[in-house]
Amino acid sequence: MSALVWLIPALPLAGFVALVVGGRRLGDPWAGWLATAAVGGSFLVVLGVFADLVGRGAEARSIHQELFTWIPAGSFQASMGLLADPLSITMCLFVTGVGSLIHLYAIGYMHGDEKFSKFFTYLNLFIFSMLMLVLGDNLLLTFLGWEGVGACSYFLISFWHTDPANASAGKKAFVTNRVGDWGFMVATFLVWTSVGSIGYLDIANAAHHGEIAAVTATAIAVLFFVAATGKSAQLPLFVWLPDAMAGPTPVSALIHAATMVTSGVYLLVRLNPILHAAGWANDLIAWVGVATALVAATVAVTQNDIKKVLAYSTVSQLGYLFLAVGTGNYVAAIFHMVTHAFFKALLFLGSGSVILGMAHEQDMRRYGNLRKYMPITAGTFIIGWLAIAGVPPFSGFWSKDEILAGAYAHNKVMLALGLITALLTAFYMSRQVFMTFFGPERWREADAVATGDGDHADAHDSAHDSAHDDHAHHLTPDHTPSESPWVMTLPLVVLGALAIVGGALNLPFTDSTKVLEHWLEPVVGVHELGVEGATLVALAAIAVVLGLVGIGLAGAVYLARRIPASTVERPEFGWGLWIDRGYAAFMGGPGRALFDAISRFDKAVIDGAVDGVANAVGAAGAVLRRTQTGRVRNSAIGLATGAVAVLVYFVVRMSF
Amino acid sequence: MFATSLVQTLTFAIAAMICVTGALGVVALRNPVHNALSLVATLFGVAVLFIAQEAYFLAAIQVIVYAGAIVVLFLFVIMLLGVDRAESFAAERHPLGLAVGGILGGGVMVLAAVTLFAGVDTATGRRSTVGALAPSDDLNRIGRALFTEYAFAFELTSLLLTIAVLGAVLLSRRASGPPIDLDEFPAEEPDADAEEVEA
Amino acid sequence: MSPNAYVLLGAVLFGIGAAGLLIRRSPLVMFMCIELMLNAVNVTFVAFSKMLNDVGGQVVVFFVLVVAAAEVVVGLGIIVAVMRRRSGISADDLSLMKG
Amino acid sequence: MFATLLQATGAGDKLVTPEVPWSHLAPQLILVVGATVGVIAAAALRGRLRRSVGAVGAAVVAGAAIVSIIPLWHRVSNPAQGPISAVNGAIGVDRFSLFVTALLCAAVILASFTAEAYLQREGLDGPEFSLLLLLAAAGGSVMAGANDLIVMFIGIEVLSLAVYVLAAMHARRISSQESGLKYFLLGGFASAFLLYGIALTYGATGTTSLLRVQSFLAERVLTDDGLLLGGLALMLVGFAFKVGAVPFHMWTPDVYQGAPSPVTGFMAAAVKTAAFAGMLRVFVVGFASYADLWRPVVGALAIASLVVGAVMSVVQTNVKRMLAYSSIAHAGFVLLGVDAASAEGTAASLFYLAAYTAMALGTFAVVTVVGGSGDGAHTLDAYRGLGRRRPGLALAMSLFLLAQAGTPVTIGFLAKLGVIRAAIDADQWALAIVAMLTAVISTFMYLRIVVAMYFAESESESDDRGELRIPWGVGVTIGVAVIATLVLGVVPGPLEHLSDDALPVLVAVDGR
Repeated sequence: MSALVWLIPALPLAGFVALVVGGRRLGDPWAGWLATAAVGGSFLVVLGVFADLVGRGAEARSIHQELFTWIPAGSFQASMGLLADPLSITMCLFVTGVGSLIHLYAIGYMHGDEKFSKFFTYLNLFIFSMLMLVLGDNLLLTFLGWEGVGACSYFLISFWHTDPANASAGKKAFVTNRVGDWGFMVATFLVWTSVGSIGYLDIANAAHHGEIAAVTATAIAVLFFVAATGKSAQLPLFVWLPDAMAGPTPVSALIHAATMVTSGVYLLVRLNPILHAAGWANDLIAWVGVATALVAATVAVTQNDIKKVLAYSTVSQLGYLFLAVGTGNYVAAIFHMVTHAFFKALLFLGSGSVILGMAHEQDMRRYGNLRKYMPITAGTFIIGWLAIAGVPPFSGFWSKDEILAGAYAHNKVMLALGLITALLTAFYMSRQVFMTFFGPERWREADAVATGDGDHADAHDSAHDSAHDDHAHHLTPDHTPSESPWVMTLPLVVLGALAIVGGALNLPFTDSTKVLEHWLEPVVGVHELGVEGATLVALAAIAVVLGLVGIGLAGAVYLARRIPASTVERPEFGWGLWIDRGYAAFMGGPGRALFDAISRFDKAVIDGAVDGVANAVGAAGAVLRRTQTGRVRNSAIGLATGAVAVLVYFVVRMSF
Repeated sequence: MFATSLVQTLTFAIAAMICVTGALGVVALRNPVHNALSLVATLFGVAVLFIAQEAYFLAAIQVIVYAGAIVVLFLFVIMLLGVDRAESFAAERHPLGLAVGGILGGGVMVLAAVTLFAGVDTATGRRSTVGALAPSDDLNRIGRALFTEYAFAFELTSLLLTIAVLGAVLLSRRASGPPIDLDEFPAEEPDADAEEVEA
Repeated sequence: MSPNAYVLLGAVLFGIGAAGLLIRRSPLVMFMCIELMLNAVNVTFVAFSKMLNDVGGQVVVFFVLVVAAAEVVVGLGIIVAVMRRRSGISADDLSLMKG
Repeated sequence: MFATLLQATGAGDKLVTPEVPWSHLAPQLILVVGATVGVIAAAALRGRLRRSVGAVGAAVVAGAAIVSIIPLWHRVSNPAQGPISAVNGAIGVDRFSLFVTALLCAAVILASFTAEAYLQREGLDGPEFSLLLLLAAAGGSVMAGANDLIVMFIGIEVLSLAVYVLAAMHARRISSQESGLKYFLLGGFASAFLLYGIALTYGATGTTSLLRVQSFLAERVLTDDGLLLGGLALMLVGFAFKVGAVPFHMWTPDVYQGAPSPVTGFMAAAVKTAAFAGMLRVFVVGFASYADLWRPVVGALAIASLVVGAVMSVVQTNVKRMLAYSSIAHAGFVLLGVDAASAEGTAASLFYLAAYTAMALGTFAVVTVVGGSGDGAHTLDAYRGLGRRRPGLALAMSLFLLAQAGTPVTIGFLAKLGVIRAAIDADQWALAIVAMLTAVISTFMYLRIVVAMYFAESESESDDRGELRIPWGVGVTIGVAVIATLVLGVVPGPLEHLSDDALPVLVAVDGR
C-alpha cells in the first residue's frame, strides 16, 4: 500500500482534470458524483496507507516517496516528494473523510445551480491542494498547496460573484493571506540558509542535533506564525474569515471550518522541532491564540446571522488550537483539530440545511421551532452543539479538556481566559440552537425583525448587513420548512456519530487509551503535561460546570422567555426573569457596549489596518505620481539626478 | 620648443573658446536657426582640436559629416517646419527649470572633472593596443583598424543605416485616416488637421 | 599642450550639453544638445587616443559619427512627424501621458 | 625615419582581414540577411502579398535563427571546442549569447504574430514593422555577445533606433508619436552618458575590448582609478536607463502607454532582455574585479525600482501604464540577480527574463485585443466584464497577471524564487525582503485588473463596443505564452538547466 501514496493527491487531481474537460457535459448531478467518487477513492487509499502504517513499529511509521526533482538548480533543491507519517496521514484521513461527506452533501445543496459542475471542479482542486499541503515533504511543496488552497478558497468565496459583497469578501481573503504568505516565504529562505535544505526530514534532523541557533529558530517560528495567522484566521488577520461566509455553505464547512484554516496549525506542528528551540515565540503563539479565542467568542455573541456565529466560533476554536501549540501540547492540538473538524463541519452543514429549508434566510431572529419541521437536522445540530459546548461524553469535551490542562500547566492566566471562552462558547452556541430550533415560529410574524425584540441582546446586527448565502431570499409568513434530501442528511448523521464518539481517539484514563498520543509520538515526541489525575478531574469538572452554566444562562435568556406567558408567570421562574433582566441590563449597558466595541474594533481597527496599508501605498503613489509629469524635461532631470547621484557615490568611494 | 608649445597652447585656447561659446549659444539662444549655427561653430572648434592633436582624417570627416550633413539636415527641418521664429519659444524659461538644469548639468561637469583629475595621469603612457598613431599616415592606420580590429563593428554600422532608411520611410508615410486620440495640445491652429481630413 | 586640458574641455562641453537638454524645451534644440554631448565624447576619445598613442580611440570617433548620422535621420523623422501635426510645439506640451 | 615608422607598424603590409566564422554567427546573420531580403521584397512586391509577407516572414526568419542556435549550442557546450571569440574578438559566441538570442527571436516571433492583425486593423500594414523587429533582435543579439564596448554601443543603438521608430509608427495616434519622441530624446541622452562612460574607461585602460580590460585589471592594481570609476558610473547610468530602473525609469510608463501595443510587448520582453544581457556581460563579467564598487549601486537601483514600480502601479487607472510600472518592478527583480554578481545570479536573471518574456508578450497580446480599433481602450473600464464577454481571453489574462504576481505553479513564482535565492546567497537579505514585500504590494494591482474582469460589470454594455475578435495570430501568441507560463511553472527543469549553463564567458582569441 505504501507505494500508492501518490494516489492520494492524484485522485482528486484526476477528478479536477476530468471535470475541467467534461464537467459541463456531465452536468447536474453526475459531475458531483464524479467529484465525490474521486475524493472517496482518495479516502480509501488513505485508509490503506493508514492500515499499513499502523502495522509498523513506531520508528518505521514514515513513508517518504520522491516522485521527481522539481527545482534542480544549484544549492537550492526541491523535490516533488510525499511524506506520509502519522501526522500527515491523520490530516489526510479527516481531509478526505470529511471532504467526501461534504462533497456528497454539496450534491444536494448545489442542486439546480447553474454553475454546478464548476463548483465541484474547484472543490476537487481544493482537496488536491490541501493534500499537497499536508503530504508535501518540503516547505516549498507545502507552500504550493498553501497558495493553492488560498486560490481555491478565493474562487469559492466569490463563487456567486455577481454579488459585489461576495467579490470583495474574496478579495479580502486573498489579500490578507498574501500578508501571511510573505512570512512564509521569508521563513522558508531563513530555513534554507540555516539548515541548507527545506525538506522536513532534514529540518527535523538539524533541529534535533541543535544545528539551528535559538535566535534563528525564534525568527523562523515567528515568521511561520505570521503565515499561520493569515491562513488560520488569528489576531490580527482573522477579518477575512467571517466575511468568507459569503460563499456557499459546503465551502464554509469544508474550507473555513474543517480543513484549510487548520493548515496553519498543521504547519506549526510539523515544524515542532524548530518550535522546541524557539523560546519566546511559543509564548507569543499561545497568547495570540488565547486572545483570539476570547475575542472571537465575545463577537460571536452579538451575531444574528446563523453562519456568522459559526464563523466567529471557528476563529475562537482555532485560537484554542494555537493555545495548544504554543504550550507545546501538540497532541491536544491535533486531537481538537480532528474533533473540531467533525462537529464544526456538522454544524455548518446543519446550518446549510436550515438555510435551504428556510428559503435562504440566514437571520436567526426569523427562525424558531424548526425541530418540528427538520428533525434530523435538528437532532444532529444538537449533537454538534453539545460537542462544542464541552458536554461529556461528546468529543469536544475530551479534546478541549486536554488543551485546558496544557494551559493550566503552562500559565494560570491562559487557563482562566480559556475557561471564560468555554463559558461564552456554550452560551452563544446554546443561543443559536434555542433561537433556531426552539421557541415560537418567528418567521410567521411578518415584522419580527422590524419591530424587533427591542430589549433583546441581539438587535444589533440587522439583517441588512449580514452577508447572504444566496442570491435572493423570500421568506414568507406562510412558509413551511421541510427536511433536506438524503444526500444532505446522510453526511449529517455520519458526522453526528463522529462528533459523539470522536473523543475516543485519545481518552485520558490510562496510557493505553491515549491512542492518538502514541500514534503521533514519532512526529511530535513525548510531552508530559505534568498535571496529576486529581487536578485533571477537577479541571474537567470546572469546565463542565462552566459549560452548563453557559447553557443554562442561554436557556434562561432565550428559551425561558419564549415560554407562553401563562407558564412563565409561575413564581419559580422568577430567578430566570431576574437573570434575564440582569443579563439584558448588562447587555443593554456595559456588556453590550463591550461586545459592540469589540465588534467595532474588529471592523475599524483591524479591517482598517488592512485597508490602511493599501491606503498608505495609494497615498505614496499619489505623491510619487506628481513627479511623473509626462514632460521630457522632467524625465531628463530624473535621469540626470540619478547620474549625478551615481557619480557622487563613486567619487565618495574613490576618496576613501 | 617654447614657440611650438605656445602655438599649441594658443590653438587650443582659441579652439576651446570657440567650442564653449558655440555650446553656450546652442543652449542659450532663442532662435533655432541661431542654435544650429552655434552648433556649427562648436563642431568647427572640435575639428580644429582634432587637427591640433594630429587627427587629420577625423577633422576632415567632422567638418564634412557634421557640419556638412547633419547641421544642414537640422536647418532643413527648421525651415520645413517653419519654426524659425523666436516667438515660438517666448515662454521658454522657467527660472526653476533653468536652475535645476544648470545645477545638474554643472554637477555632471564638475563630477566628470573630479574623476578625471583623480585618474587622468594613469591614462598617460603609451600602450597602444590597436596600433600606434602615425600623424602623417592616420588615414591608413584608421582604415587598417577598421578592417581588422573593428571589422565587426564596421559591418554593424550598416544595420544602423538600414534602420535609418526604413525609419525614414515609415515615419514619413502619411496617416491613412483621421487622427484618433485628439490631444490636449495648446492648439495654435485649432482643428486644422480635422478640417483637412474632412475636406 | 597637456592632453588633460582636452579631456577637461570634453567634460565641460558634456556638461553644457547636458544642461542644455535639461533647460531647453524645443525638441530640435534638445536634440542639438545631444549632438553636443556626442562631440564632447569625441574630443575625449581623441585626447585619450593621443595620450595612449593608440589609433583605437580615433576609430571609435568614426563610429560615433556614423551613429550620430543614423540618429539624426531617425530623430528628425520623429520630430517632423510630431511637428507636422502641431508646428512650434515645445517638449513640455507633449504631456498627453503622465501620472 | 618615415620608412622605419612604416616598417615598425607594418603599414605597408598586405591587409590581413580577420577571418569571419560564418557558421558561428549564423543566428545574427540569418536575422540580418532575412531583414535585408525583406527590404528588397518590400520594394518589389505589391498589394496583398506585400502586406502579408511581413509578419509570417519575420516569424520564419526568427524561427530559422532559433533552429541555427541548436547546433551552435551543442558545439559551444562541447568541452573540446568551447565558446569562441569571433572576428578578432569583437563578438563572443557562448551559451549566454545564444540563450539571449533565442529569447529575442522568440520575442520577435510572438510579437509579429500579435502584430499581424493589429497592423491591418490600424491601417499600418507594410513590411517595415517586421523588418525593424528583426533588426532590433539582431542588435540585441550583438549586445548579448559583445566583447568590445564599442560593439556593445553600436548594438544598443541598432536596437534602440529600431524601437524608437516602432514606438512612433502609429501615425494616427499622437500619443504614439509623442512616446516615440520622448523615448528618442531620453534614449539619446542616456546613450551619450553611456558613450562618455566608455570613453573614460578607454582612457583608464587603453582599450575598449572587454577582454583586454579584464586582463588589464587583472595584471595591475590601479592606485588612482578615478577615470575608471567615472566610466563605470556613467556606463551604469546608460544601462540602467535601458532596463528602466528607477530613477532612470521615467520614460517607461509614457512610452509603454503610447507605443502600439504589440510594440510595447516587444519592448517589455526583448529590449529589457537585451539591455540586461549587456549589463550582465559588461559588469558581472568584464568588471567582475570591481564588483564591490558597483554592487551597492545596483542594489540601490533594485530597491528603488521595486518600491517605486510597485507603489506607482497601484495608483494607475490605465492598464498599459500599470503594466509599465510593473515592468519597472520586474526590472528590480532582475537587478537582484545582477547585484548578486555570481554565476547563480546570472542564471537566475536569465531565467527571470525568459519567464518575463513569456508573461509580458502574453499580457500585451491580450492588451492588443482589448485595446480595440484605434488601440485606445486601455483604461480599467475597458476590462470590466471581460470575464463574461470573452471568458477564454480573461482566463489567459488572469493567468499572466497572477504569474507576474508570483503565484506558485506558474513560471513567475519560480522566477522570483530564483532571483531572491540568488540575493540571499549573496547575503543581500535586505534586498530579498524588500523584493518579497513589494511583490505583495504589486499583487493589489494585478488583482485590480482580475477583479475588474470578473467581478465588475461594465457600465456601458458591451453592445457599443462591439464583439472582441481574437485574430489567429494573437491566439497563437496567447496559446504559446499560456503553455510556457504553466508548463515551465510545473516542470522548470529544462529551462533551469539551460539558464544555469548560459553563463557569459570572455575567451581570448588565439594568440592574443
